[in-house]
Amino acid sequence: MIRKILIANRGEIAVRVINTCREMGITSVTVYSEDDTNLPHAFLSDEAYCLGSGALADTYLNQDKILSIAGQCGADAIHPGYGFLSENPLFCEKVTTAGIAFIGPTPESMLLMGDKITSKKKMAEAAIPVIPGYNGDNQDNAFLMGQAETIGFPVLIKASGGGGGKGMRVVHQAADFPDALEGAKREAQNAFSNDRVLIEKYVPRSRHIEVQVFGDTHGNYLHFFERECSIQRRHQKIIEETPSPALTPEKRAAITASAVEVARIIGYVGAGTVEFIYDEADNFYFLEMNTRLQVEHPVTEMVTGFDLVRLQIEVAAGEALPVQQADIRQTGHAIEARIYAEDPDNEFLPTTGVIEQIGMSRINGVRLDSGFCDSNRVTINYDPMLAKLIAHGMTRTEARERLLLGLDDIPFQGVKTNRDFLKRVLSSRPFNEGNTFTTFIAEFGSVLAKRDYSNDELALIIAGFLFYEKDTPVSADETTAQNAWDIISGFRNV
Amino acid sequence: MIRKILIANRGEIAVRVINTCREMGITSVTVYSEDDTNLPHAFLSDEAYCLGSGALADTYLNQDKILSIAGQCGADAIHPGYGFLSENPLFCEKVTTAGIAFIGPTPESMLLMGDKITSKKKMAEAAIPVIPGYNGDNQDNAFLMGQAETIGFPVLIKASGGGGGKGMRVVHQAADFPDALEGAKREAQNAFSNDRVLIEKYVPRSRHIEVQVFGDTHGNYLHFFERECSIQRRHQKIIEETPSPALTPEKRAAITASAVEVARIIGYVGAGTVEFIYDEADNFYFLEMNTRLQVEHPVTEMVTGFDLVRLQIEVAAGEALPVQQADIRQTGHAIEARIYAEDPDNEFLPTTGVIEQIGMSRINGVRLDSGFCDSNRVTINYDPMLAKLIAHGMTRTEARERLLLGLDDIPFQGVKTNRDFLKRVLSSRPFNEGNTFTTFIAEFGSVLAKRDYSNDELALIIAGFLFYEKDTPVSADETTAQNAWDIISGFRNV
Amino acid sequence: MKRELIINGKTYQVDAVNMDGHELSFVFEGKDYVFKQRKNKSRLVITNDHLNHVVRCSRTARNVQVNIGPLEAFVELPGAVRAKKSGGGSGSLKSSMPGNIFKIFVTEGSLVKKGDKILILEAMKMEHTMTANTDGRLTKIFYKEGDQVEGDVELAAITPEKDAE
Amino acid sequence: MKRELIINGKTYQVDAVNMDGHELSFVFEGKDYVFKQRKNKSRLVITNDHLNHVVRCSRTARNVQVNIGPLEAFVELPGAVRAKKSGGGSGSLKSSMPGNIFKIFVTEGSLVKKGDKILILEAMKMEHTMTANTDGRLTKIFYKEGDQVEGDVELAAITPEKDAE
Repeated sequence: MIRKILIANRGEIAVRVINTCREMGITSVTVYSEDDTNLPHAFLSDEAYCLGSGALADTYLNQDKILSIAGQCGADAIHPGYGFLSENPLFCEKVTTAGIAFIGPTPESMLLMGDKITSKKKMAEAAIPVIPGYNGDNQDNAFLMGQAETIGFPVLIKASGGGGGKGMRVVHQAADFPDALEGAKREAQNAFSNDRVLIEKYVPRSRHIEVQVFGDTHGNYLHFFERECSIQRRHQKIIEETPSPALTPEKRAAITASAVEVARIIGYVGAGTVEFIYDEADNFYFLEMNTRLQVEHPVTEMVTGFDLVRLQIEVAAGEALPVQQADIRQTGHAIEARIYAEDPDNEFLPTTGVIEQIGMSRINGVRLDSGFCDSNRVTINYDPMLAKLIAHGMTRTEARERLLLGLDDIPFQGVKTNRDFLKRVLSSRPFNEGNTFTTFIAEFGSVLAKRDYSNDELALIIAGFLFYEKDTPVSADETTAQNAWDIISGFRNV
Repeated sequence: MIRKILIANRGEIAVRVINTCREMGITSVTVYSEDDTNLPHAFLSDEAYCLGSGALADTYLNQDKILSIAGQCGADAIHPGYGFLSENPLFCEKVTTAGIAFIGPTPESMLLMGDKITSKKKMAEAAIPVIPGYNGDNQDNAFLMGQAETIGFPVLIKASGGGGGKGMRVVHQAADFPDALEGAKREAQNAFSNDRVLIEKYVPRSRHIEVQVFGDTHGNYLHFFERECSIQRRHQKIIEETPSPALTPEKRAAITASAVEVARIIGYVGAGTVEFIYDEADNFYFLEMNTRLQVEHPVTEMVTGFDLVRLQIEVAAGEALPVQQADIRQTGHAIEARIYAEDPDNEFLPTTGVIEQIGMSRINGVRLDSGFCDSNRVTINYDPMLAKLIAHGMTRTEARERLLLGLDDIPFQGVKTNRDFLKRVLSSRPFNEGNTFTTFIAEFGSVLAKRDYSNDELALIIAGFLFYEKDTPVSADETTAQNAWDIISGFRNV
Repeated sequence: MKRELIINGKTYQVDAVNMDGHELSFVFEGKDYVFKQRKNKSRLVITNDHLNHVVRCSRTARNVQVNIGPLEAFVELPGAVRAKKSGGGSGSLKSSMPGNIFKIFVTEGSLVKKGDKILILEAMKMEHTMTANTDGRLTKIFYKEGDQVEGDVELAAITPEKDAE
Repeated sequence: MKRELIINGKTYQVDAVNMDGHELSFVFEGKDYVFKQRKNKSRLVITNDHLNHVVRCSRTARNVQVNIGPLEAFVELPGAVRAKKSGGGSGSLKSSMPGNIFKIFVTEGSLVKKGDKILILEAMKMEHTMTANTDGRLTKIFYKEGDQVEGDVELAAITPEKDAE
């Protein structure tokens, strides 16, 4: 029985876990860096400990500090969220050695799936289709170049040790390979403290389809259907949905069966996601398995009705999965949009600032998972994802329309975000038609361009501004601009 | 095709209809009394018209004014919400005569079901079980007394013309009958401009179970399963749920079939609710049919996934119901709690004030339908219902726990409400066990008593108050109290 | 510093109240308490040891409403307390709710018995009959039919009399 | 009154602006507009004819962000406009995002060609390489490796030269 959980993460995923703890009557304990003192995860939990300030290695990645807090507060389990320490087998081992349950798979599963080499080998042996590529120990630049030529361009360079688009490069011709390799290795080193990369065949027009699986310690393996996450920028997902508009019932049965087989082969325990590349000829290839909860898990929750964090906790407590495969059904359709602090009109580069007004949606079937609340500061020190808005409807069209309206309701004022860009994607014809490939944004760039406002729309904006200005005099000559900035900065240390 | 809807109502139901209009791309037009200028229904719609001030007859019940606004703005349909003009056959006729679609049934259905006399007669003829009672034209006090004695005490006196607990009295013995009759008639006259009453057998320990039905103009009749609404105070529902914990699959099939039969017999068009009394021996009796959307419709929406307002609009546009009976399923469980401005510790009498902070829930599967927003004033001129909080879960327990947490998240500060009482009901053992009869509150009064706080809890409250007081000096000597009151009152006319 | 607070209608003594910057300490029912404050704009979070408590307070005419998780309390304002204490005596009839005086049954000066109907209040289309809370003489009615009143205000005064029969 | 407003980077003229209590009128692109205000605490609703528009505005360092239903606009503050105009010339290299100066490839005084790598900015564990936007001499680098910078600030100055080859 788990009574107290330390959540070793921050932002929206920490809040997500707090919420389920609250529903289950479990005491939640969070940790926060000094920068994050005013973020919701620092105060919505039952109990919170400050990790001090400094680099990630000193705060959210500081294994010893986190373990010592877990001991101090008497936590009987640790939830690692995603990212950070969630796929670190050493940390997982330290946790279990300390007599604390780790809410996630075994270190063996992490090790196997964390390095893409052995995982693909093992999957190929078990007759799961895999993508051609080189996953070897030899990391010599010239050798890797040779491997790329053997596989045939275009190829994808990927960090062995991580995800999230960091340390990843598409290379279309041999001449670009050396620079791309160098950049990928450096990013990989910074992000994951491991510069090892793998090379694989790049399938230009493909879909990213993944399957949510679950295992328990009683030998049960279930799937909770697929998610399609093809809409990506910089190899990072921005819109995810379930069901996939590409799958027929037969293909759905095949891909979910493959995913459950992957979990079974490795005796997987907890929540995991098996990712596939799905090409235009309806072939699918095993890509990798993420041994943790995914960012996009809410679409699965809305369509199946299950709380995946609750299931994670129950499995970690040694309970059997409380459901049979036949009881898990897809009802309606759900789409998630990730709100990033970034500027789509400036190569999607990150932005910073103080969130003045998030807003809130009144549309039914809409869920906001946010790591921030009003007057929080967004800095360059952490991931630029601010929140996720997820909409459920009886049909894909209804979910899409609800998500579009929901996005209008949450302007996240104060920081430039990708919100308007997400709306352009969701209201585009190719998205509407399910013409969703990982090349979507490049392919349909012209369709996604910002439209100009009409004169009547501009007049409305002008009127809104002038009324606002009447009650809140605004100007930005050197002095007042400086003052305004000071006031804003002041929040940081309050 | 309906492109513009005038919503002839206020508060949460007007906002509810606005939301679906928004999803369907239909222009919403609202009307508001001067008192209601700052309420959400006055500004969340696309277009709004002031009805002036004065009695209800001059504002929300002013048929001519509303019809003239509908003409002025070019509405092609009117949604009456519930209450007000929603069950007024004359208004319905005026609307259709003006060439505007009325989103509701025909005047004939309203007339039939609006007067409880003919409706029960008709149902009895069609072999639908009805409750024994007197529904005649003879309204002579002595004659009614005689009827009550024939039926046998306890009896229920009810206004023929309306609902909501107004003009309703339970009478346990003949001696109390004259006073009760007089009070019921006077309340009925005030509320519905019609003092006609009916007498029926009062079944002391019974459940209130109702079935959501829908008809269209193509001869299709569907049900969307049942709702149990047994938890009532002053004959008014405060907690509703679906599925009913009392129904076996066989009983569910029987009661829903009866309800569909009622709709079919009268050729019903649109959304309607067939109410039954369900006794301890599992017999059910037709009580009445409400020819409009019900307050508690959201629980049905959450469990079936259908937007009932959307279906109402589609049916009013002449479309066939877009679904077959077999496609309508109950998934999980939903419970609604009605937040009233009233004092449960003072006989549930109404309260007034300014809502300073509503709050908002972070719990998944929780929906707030509110007619108010922060800094709105609650007056004695309208119904004391402020909002409804509805929670959905995979099981009744999950829905109940989510609703309890959700209620903690929305304190509705500034006005005394029944929120804490609702929590006591929801967390009581009899409710948990589904021991839900209309006598619930009287029967389990001792279980529902407010508990005292522990010293540690009091210390926390003291600390919260002292920190608040530090930044916001508070005192209420004659002068400042008067000032505070003035400040609050001032909002009214802003 | 000592404080007397009326919380949900009951009076409590708080001793050794000391506010030092963001730290508050006091003694309550013989136990020491220390709380710290973490405030950002209008949001108030207080902690004791490492326990988080989000505090929401709103001022109404007579109270400060305090909500902390599932706890809800109405803390009376010092002035309001005094005003209440100086209010009408045991024979006074106070409005049960805000509303309109719909009907008055008795006239000033008449004798009434406990339980006699004095008047009907009406609010939100609902009636509430107010009855005499003691035997006595109805010395004063402060309102007339049609008047609108707040909740908990004195509507009429009844003076108990020996010969009230 | 005339007003010049820069909305989403474009400059617009607004004529005959007149604010009379809760009523605003102006002429825009030859058309007359009249709006009324309905304000309650921090909520701003404006109407023209009977059409409702809920307006949300927030001030950032350089803009007022205006959201009205699906419309989003950044209206530049008058002072910020001037500051921008007086900013660096065509050969200046501005930060593409807020971040840390991770690496600098060139030294002050050296000749660069358009497209040459100047430095790498790093934010949120992501690198962005900044390249020269013109041929010329790198006359000044305003920061050193490890410095943290805001977005859109001048990092380096490049002076175009005739002999820059």
